Amino acid sequence: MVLAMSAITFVAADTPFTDSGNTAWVLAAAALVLFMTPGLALFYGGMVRTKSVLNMMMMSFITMGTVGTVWVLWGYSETFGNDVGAGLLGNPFEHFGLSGVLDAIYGYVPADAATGTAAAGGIPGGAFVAFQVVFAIIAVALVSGAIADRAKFVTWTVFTVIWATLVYFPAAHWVFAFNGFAAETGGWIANKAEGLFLGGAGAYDFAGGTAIHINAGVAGLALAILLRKRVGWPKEPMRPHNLTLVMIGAGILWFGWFGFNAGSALSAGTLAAGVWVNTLAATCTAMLGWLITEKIRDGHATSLGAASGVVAGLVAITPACATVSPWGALVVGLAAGVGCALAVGLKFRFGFDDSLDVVGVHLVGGLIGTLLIGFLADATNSPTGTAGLSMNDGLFFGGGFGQLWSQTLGAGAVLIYSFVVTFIIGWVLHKTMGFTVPEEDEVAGIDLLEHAETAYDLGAFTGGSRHVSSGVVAERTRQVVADEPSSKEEASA
Amino acid sequence: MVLAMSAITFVAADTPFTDSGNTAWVLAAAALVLFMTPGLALFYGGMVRTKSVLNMMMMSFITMGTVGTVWVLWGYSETFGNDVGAGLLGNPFEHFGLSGVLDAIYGYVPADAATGTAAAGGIPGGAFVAFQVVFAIIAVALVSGAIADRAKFVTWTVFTVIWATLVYFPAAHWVFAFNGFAAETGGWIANKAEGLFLGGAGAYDFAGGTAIHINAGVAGLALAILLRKRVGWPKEPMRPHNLTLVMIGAGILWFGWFGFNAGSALSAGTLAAGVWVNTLAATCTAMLGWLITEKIRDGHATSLGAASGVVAGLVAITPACATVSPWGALVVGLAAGVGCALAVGLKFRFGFDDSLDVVGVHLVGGLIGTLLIGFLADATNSPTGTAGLSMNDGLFFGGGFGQLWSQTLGAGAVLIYSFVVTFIIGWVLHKTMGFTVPEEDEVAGIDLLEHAETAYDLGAFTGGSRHVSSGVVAERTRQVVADEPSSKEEASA
Amino acid sequence: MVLAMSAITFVAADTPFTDSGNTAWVLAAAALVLFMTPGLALFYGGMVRTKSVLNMMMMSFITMGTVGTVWVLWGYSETFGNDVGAGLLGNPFEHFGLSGVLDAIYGYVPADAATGTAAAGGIPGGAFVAFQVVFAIIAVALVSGAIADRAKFVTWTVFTVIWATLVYFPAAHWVFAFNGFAAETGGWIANKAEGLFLGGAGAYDFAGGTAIHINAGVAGLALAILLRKRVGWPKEPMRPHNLTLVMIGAGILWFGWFGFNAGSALSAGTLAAGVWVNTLAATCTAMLGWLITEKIRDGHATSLGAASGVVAGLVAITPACATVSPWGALVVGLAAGVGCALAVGLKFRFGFDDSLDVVGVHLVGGLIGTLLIGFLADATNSPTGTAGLSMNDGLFFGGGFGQLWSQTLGAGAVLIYSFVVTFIIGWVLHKTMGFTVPEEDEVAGIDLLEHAETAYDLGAFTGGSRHVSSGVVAERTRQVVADEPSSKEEASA
Amino acid sequence: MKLITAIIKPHQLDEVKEALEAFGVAGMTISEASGYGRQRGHSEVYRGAEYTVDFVPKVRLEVLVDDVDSSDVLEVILKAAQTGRIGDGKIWSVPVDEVVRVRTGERGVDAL
Amino acid sequence: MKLITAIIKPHQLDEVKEALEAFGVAGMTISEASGYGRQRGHSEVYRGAEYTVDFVPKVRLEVLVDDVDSSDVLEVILKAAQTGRIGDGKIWSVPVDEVVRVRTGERGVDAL
Amino acid sequence: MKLITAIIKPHQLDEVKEALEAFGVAGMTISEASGYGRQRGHSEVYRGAEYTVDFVPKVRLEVLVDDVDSSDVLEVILKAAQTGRIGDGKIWSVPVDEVVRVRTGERGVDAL
Ligand SMILES: Nc1ncnc2c1ncn2[C@@H]1O[C@H](COP(=O)(O)OP(=O)(O)O)[C@@H](O)[C@H]1O
Ligand SMILES: Nc1ncnc2c1ncn2[C@@H]1O[C@H](COP(=O)(O)OP(=O)(O)O)[C@@H](O)[C@H]1O
Ligand SMILES: Nc1ncnc2c1ncn2[C@@H]1O[C@H](COP(=O)(O)OP(=O)(O)O)[C@@H](O)[C@H]1O
Repeated sequence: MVLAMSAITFVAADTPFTDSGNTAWVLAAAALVLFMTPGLALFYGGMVRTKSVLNMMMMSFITMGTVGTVWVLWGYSETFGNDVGAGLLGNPFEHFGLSGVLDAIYGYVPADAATGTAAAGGIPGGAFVAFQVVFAIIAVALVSGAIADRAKFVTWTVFTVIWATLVYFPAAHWVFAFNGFAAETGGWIANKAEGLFLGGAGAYDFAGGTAIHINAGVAGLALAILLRKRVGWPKEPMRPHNLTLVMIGAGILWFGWFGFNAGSALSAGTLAAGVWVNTLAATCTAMLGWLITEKIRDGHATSLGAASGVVAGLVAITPACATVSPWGALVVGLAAGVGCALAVGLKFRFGFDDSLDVVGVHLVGGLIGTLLIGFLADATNSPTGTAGLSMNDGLFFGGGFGQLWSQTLGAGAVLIYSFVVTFIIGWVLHKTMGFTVPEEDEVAGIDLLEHAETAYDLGAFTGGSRHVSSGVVAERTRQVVADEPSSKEEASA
Repeated sequence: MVLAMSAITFVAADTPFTDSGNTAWVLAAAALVLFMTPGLALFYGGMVRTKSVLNMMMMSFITMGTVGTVWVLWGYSETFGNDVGAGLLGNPFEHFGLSGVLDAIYGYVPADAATGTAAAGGIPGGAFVAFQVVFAIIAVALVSGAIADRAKFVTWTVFTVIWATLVYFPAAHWVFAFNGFAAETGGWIANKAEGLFLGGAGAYDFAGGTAIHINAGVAGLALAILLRKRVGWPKEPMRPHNLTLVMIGAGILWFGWFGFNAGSALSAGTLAAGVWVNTLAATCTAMLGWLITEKIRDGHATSLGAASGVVAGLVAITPACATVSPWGALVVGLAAGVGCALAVGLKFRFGFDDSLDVVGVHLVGGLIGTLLIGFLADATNSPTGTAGLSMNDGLFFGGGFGQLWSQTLGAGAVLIYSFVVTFIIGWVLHKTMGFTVPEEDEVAGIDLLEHAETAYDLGAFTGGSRHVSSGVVAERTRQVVADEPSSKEEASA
Repeated sequence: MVLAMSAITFVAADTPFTDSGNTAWVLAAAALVLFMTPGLALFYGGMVRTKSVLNMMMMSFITMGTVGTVWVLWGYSETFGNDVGAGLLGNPFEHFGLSGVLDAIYGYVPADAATGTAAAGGIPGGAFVAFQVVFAIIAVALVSGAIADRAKFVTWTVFTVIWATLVYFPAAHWVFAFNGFAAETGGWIANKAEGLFLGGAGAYDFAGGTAIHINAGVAGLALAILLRKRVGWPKEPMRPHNLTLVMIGAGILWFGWFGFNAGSALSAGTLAAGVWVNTLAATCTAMLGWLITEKIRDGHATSLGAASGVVAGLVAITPACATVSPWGALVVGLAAGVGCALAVGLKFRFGFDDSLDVVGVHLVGGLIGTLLIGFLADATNSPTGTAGLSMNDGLFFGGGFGQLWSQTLGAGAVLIYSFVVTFIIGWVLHKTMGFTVPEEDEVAGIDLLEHAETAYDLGAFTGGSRHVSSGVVAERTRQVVADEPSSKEEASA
Repeated sequence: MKLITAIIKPHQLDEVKEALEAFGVAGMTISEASGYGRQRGHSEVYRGAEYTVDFVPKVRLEVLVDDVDSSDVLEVILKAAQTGRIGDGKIWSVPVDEVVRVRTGERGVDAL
Repeated sequence: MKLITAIIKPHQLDEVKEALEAFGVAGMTISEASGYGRQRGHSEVYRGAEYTVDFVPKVRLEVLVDDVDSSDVLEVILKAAQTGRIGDGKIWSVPVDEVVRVRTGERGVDAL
Repeated sequence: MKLITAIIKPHQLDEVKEALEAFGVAGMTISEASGYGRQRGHSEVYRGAEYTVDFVPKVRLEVLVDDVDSSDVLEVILKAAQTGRIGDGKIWSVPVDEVVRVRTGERGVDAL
């Protein structure tokens, strides 16, 4: 959010009005971010094996259904309602069902005539709700990559609701809820928190490096540790079944991420434009960094590497996009590309089956971006600076260790909170509902056993019926796969 | 359209000007809706068998070509030109070739200072043309799902032109042409039609539940009844050949639909923002509703079900998105998800081969959304209400049966008109050009016989030539497949 | 650019400010254009054989990485920095690393009260940087289609940097850098160039028909001539391996192109709206034109033809979209559809292996669009005219040969410059690094040999391990494929 | 023991399968194949360039049968697979030395 | 010379391959197949319509062996492929008249 | 009657097909296969993890021939398929008891 700049005071305008340009951009940005979750479904779906692509995509899609619903009910209110104390949680009942939100106008800030900067905000409450819900959705969906191929679908569905409620909404409140924006009092990381240990300066996290990427990354780690490994891992090779899907997914993510980052300005002006540029710059060098690392280490630059580098760069620049200069963005990207390319090997060393490298990309990338702000924050040449807003300098620009310390605390708080609570949620669900499918179901294919579908039927046979089938189209009267355990058991062979 | 609110009077501003923010949003929304038709091509294409995916996609693509061209020539004028009488049709010659449109400014409405609502409109004529043409395109393309795998391509091409001209443009005129917006007098459903049987109140159809979904859905029904069934249906199973395409398509549709619905506000303010939120809310519960229905009935929640639920929810909220509250949107979505999941079985009961469930999803979903407005219209908490515009309440909010009656009449009128005229068009084309391909062509694969292509060549053989081929790259001098009927006949075996 | 209209004088406003609506549209448009390059990757990727789809996509993706980085460093400055003399090149050091750009506001033009036209511009420097970088990226990526399946990846990577620097940035400077917009003095084609042979009138190229399509098209020709043909070409048939990818790619390109063209207005008003409409109109008739040509010549209308027609129409309308009327756009599209459909056969006649028809589509389409402006420019009914800006009429509208001559010179200058310099760059790289992979690598599959990957693993076997493999997941310690030439050689068999 | 192999049109598979089941054959193995013969292939066209496909899709069906059943089974397949049009395919039988059921190790007729 | 053909579960392929290698068999050819037998197929559901798949995926493995090795090789495959569950597959052997190595033209045992 | 089966490199298929046509063989059936032998597979790398593929793609070609033609046909395939590099494949022939053309029910040589 533009509002991540601690220096801003929100002025309640005499006659608040919506700025149609800012609103247009936020609505477009919200749609862009919404599109990222199907993009993620493809990115993840292409990386698993043929027999589990649908389940992988369904983990993203169901998250859209559950978190979207929950957001309308209590999620928005829990995140952006008035703080119930100590900056830890918004009041979940204040705007239950979005009551009193659609007719509000948020974030009115007068234009700065001196710099020609457009006013931030002046957007309807509904636009803010829209922009924030898609963040919540993708944050939760990201976690699923760590437990590919083996999670019980119904348990995952329940998990999305609980995790959003107990982990994401609080963390988003901490980081994104600025005093005086959507509510009087907001979260402790976002705001000056004199009494707390941050010592007076909020951590900078423009678009969600902590609340989203570190949060989801470490939650993925908790689940990967908790759940059994995939059958055969790490001995058996599990290659991506369709890299064209991965590339489409990466393309959509990249596209949508401009909404994610530049939309977080909640305005269409100098700030958003600078963020756009930084977002691109970091992605470019991250891709190059990942590919060069691969070329040196493995001898080849791969397409999976390019796609991964793009995502790593986007993750890392997310918190930093408003507070570093274009030069800084090039550096953040490069660091993330190289760093994450090296980090994806960690799971083999430590033996946790983080199937699609949520840890290696999102946790590590999120940490790189969040911490590098402490070094590279540039009050003069960053989008924030050029937009005429004040901010602190980082270590390399003479700002000392202050901001670095804030960044570390912010990142650490989210990291520890998320890991602990996620682990507990996962553990309880595992003990009660079970979190993994039987190994033989996984082997036979989770798509088939959990969803009664298979992704592809590309047989060249031009006949009306596929040669391996002889089915009856009829309304189902019984539950074939589930009713016949023997067939299931046999199918697994 | 924002303009669906019967209470609005359009003020011709003293000095009309374009609002760059509103225009930015409408242009972006138009691009989003344009993207929906390729999305539909994927959604539909993934659901058919390998041998007909290209034909299925081509039915959408060619519609873009024909309807786009026709729109520029006479479609816009027929829809939004001055009414030629009784609210039934715009004057197709008034703006032939878009003459006199690009330099106009439409829909100027002064800002409501009291509520801070942005002015609606203030958009150039070209933006309105752009936004409306993509509606026309997708309305026509939707129909194709009912006649998958068996329609003669050239006949479909002709059908798109005739159906747009005789069915869609009139229906869109009825529903979308508001007096005083783009022309002096508009269509009978949109406007207060004292003299007509609507009895004074227009039906609410914000973004096209009647003109688009009921219309296309019932047209699909007419064609599905008229055309022969697919060979083997319903005995032979015909499973989707590529569910990843279906999921990509659903993702694109979802993304684009925010342009469809929120863009229909023709402004970027409180109304558009509220519509955006409602559009998401309904989609989420519709997905959940469909999946729960499947889980209970069939034992599994499927990815095809999730994708279908998303589309069902989007269809149902389309007419209702501006006139129900977020709570109402959750209900509309749930009803559509459950209702459409049950409705897709009807074709087996009644024996019409609506191949991709255009009836079950678009007709039923459109009816659910259109009629539920009569119950759930909420003048206080809907986007329309929060934007400071007046509207009627529905039955559940104390508004009585008035609006429900209007909704029923509006829906019924479009339904009957479209069914009858579509049936006649289809019948004439069938008798003259023939509407279906020979059964043996369908069996051999409509892609091959109608388009001389096959979709995939994924053979693992790494040689320069595919093992099953030995071709000559040359400019074609003859028409191989068509010239050799024997080969065609044999290929069908 | 709106600024392509030579009559505009850029006024430095007393108090420049950003127009949030215009900025919103430019930021959204920049994202749309960014999305086009992954779209291109799919469009191209679907057209090659299974064994080289990843390499094809990687050529687009790496271009995003390299050109994006280079743009931030010196590309922007070389294109839009102050001209260093004779309109040939911007000063590459002026804005090195984007210094002094993010806090600028560009293109402020006061609103024309008389016509109600929105002010052009009023956009932050960063938005202009964003919009232009995505143009640079796709211009370079387009070239790759001409050398599919056989280019050494590292050489291509180097080529993208050199070609952008020596060919694209200069050409973009000529065509897009208007005096007084981003810098005092700009390029020679864009501006009135009294002293030069253009004789007083700039060529009209609204969104890059010369700088991008003619440029990339002729560069593709140079490389196709320079590099060896694909093994087996033209004797062996090389069919597209996945037409659904081609269709997705075409859909994304179409979607993104509205950002490309209408975004070039750098404002959201009458001009942008008219451009949007023209862009659609031309695409529709181009698709129809291509399909009719196919139907007559080959007997079938194909999906590849539809996708190709769409792209041909988009290419041709790119330069012309602001200066022709909707009628003119229908004509430009039709001409491009038919013309390009016929032109793709040329490579067989002349024997150059322009694998994916960069010449037939982009060079020919770019020329058609650029030259037709000379005939069809319509000062009254074009978007430029309806937006109240002055421009010349074309031959058919009484404007004489003047504009046609300017168009010819502009197109010819870019064509010759690009061909010559590209050939030299290609030749030097070929002699030094080598530009093609060994024939046996191409035969075995460039994906495997250059990237150590294969795109698909769709085997139906539901086991944990693919039947044709038995691998060890381990961090790589050696470079298997590269270290073992014998295995490479054998793999090629 | 005999191994009867049939190359048939993909379309006829269901019919053949049902006929074999009706006859009492308990198992079979099939795989995708492509055939070349009197039946013509087809042409595809990509950007005006013709692409000829000479081979047509077939199903390859293998059934192990006892010697005494072999000619009956062949007859059953023949009847079920026949459409009378070019490209109906071939059926042949070869002698088999030994058959084993993997699950149990049973040999010969018991293994079927 | 014998040709030993085995229809096995895809899962057991690695094990069989390793066992054959250990035994000293230098080469083999495999292909995808689908089997029908005692082992049941499965059902898929698309928009509430059931789609029954009768055939289950199998691997078809072919090994040419010298007459003397043939029963040993059969035994090796049998052991490696066995899981004891329905659907483990079949192995059979047929007599071969002639074998040639394409690269060298070598015949008989030398060709293996 | 003999059934000649050849495992060849996919690349050589066109050549073999043309050679067989030239020799006068009117039909054949092919299918995709994967081979294991002296020829090495390859490695792929995904996010730094190596993935070894042991089997290499091959084409499996089957031709039914009259006894008298069998050694000639074998020779024709041998010559057309040979590249001299490792992995060229194998050809073998097995005796066939009976051949039927499905369309007509013709038997023996007439069925070819
Ligand atoms: N000599 C042969 N050896 C092996 N398979 C053959 C042979 N001849 C034909 N076939 C197979 O039989 C199929 C049908 O043969 P074809 O000549 O097209 O028709 P028909 O058998 O009706 O005369 C071919 O597609 C091929 O798969
Ligand atoms: N008569 C047969 N001829 C050819 N293949 C057979 C035959 N019977 C079974 N098979 C193959 O063997 C596989 C396993 O057979 P099945 O009856 O399912 O189990 P089991 O062999 O354990 O009794 C089948 O899937 C099929 O591929
Ligand atoms: N014993 C065997 N049984 C069946 N197929 C074999 C056998 N040995 C080799 N093959 C097949 O022949 C192919 C070539 O064999 P390979 O040993 O790689 O080369 P070469 O035959 O040139 O020595 C293998 O890929 C495999 O498909």
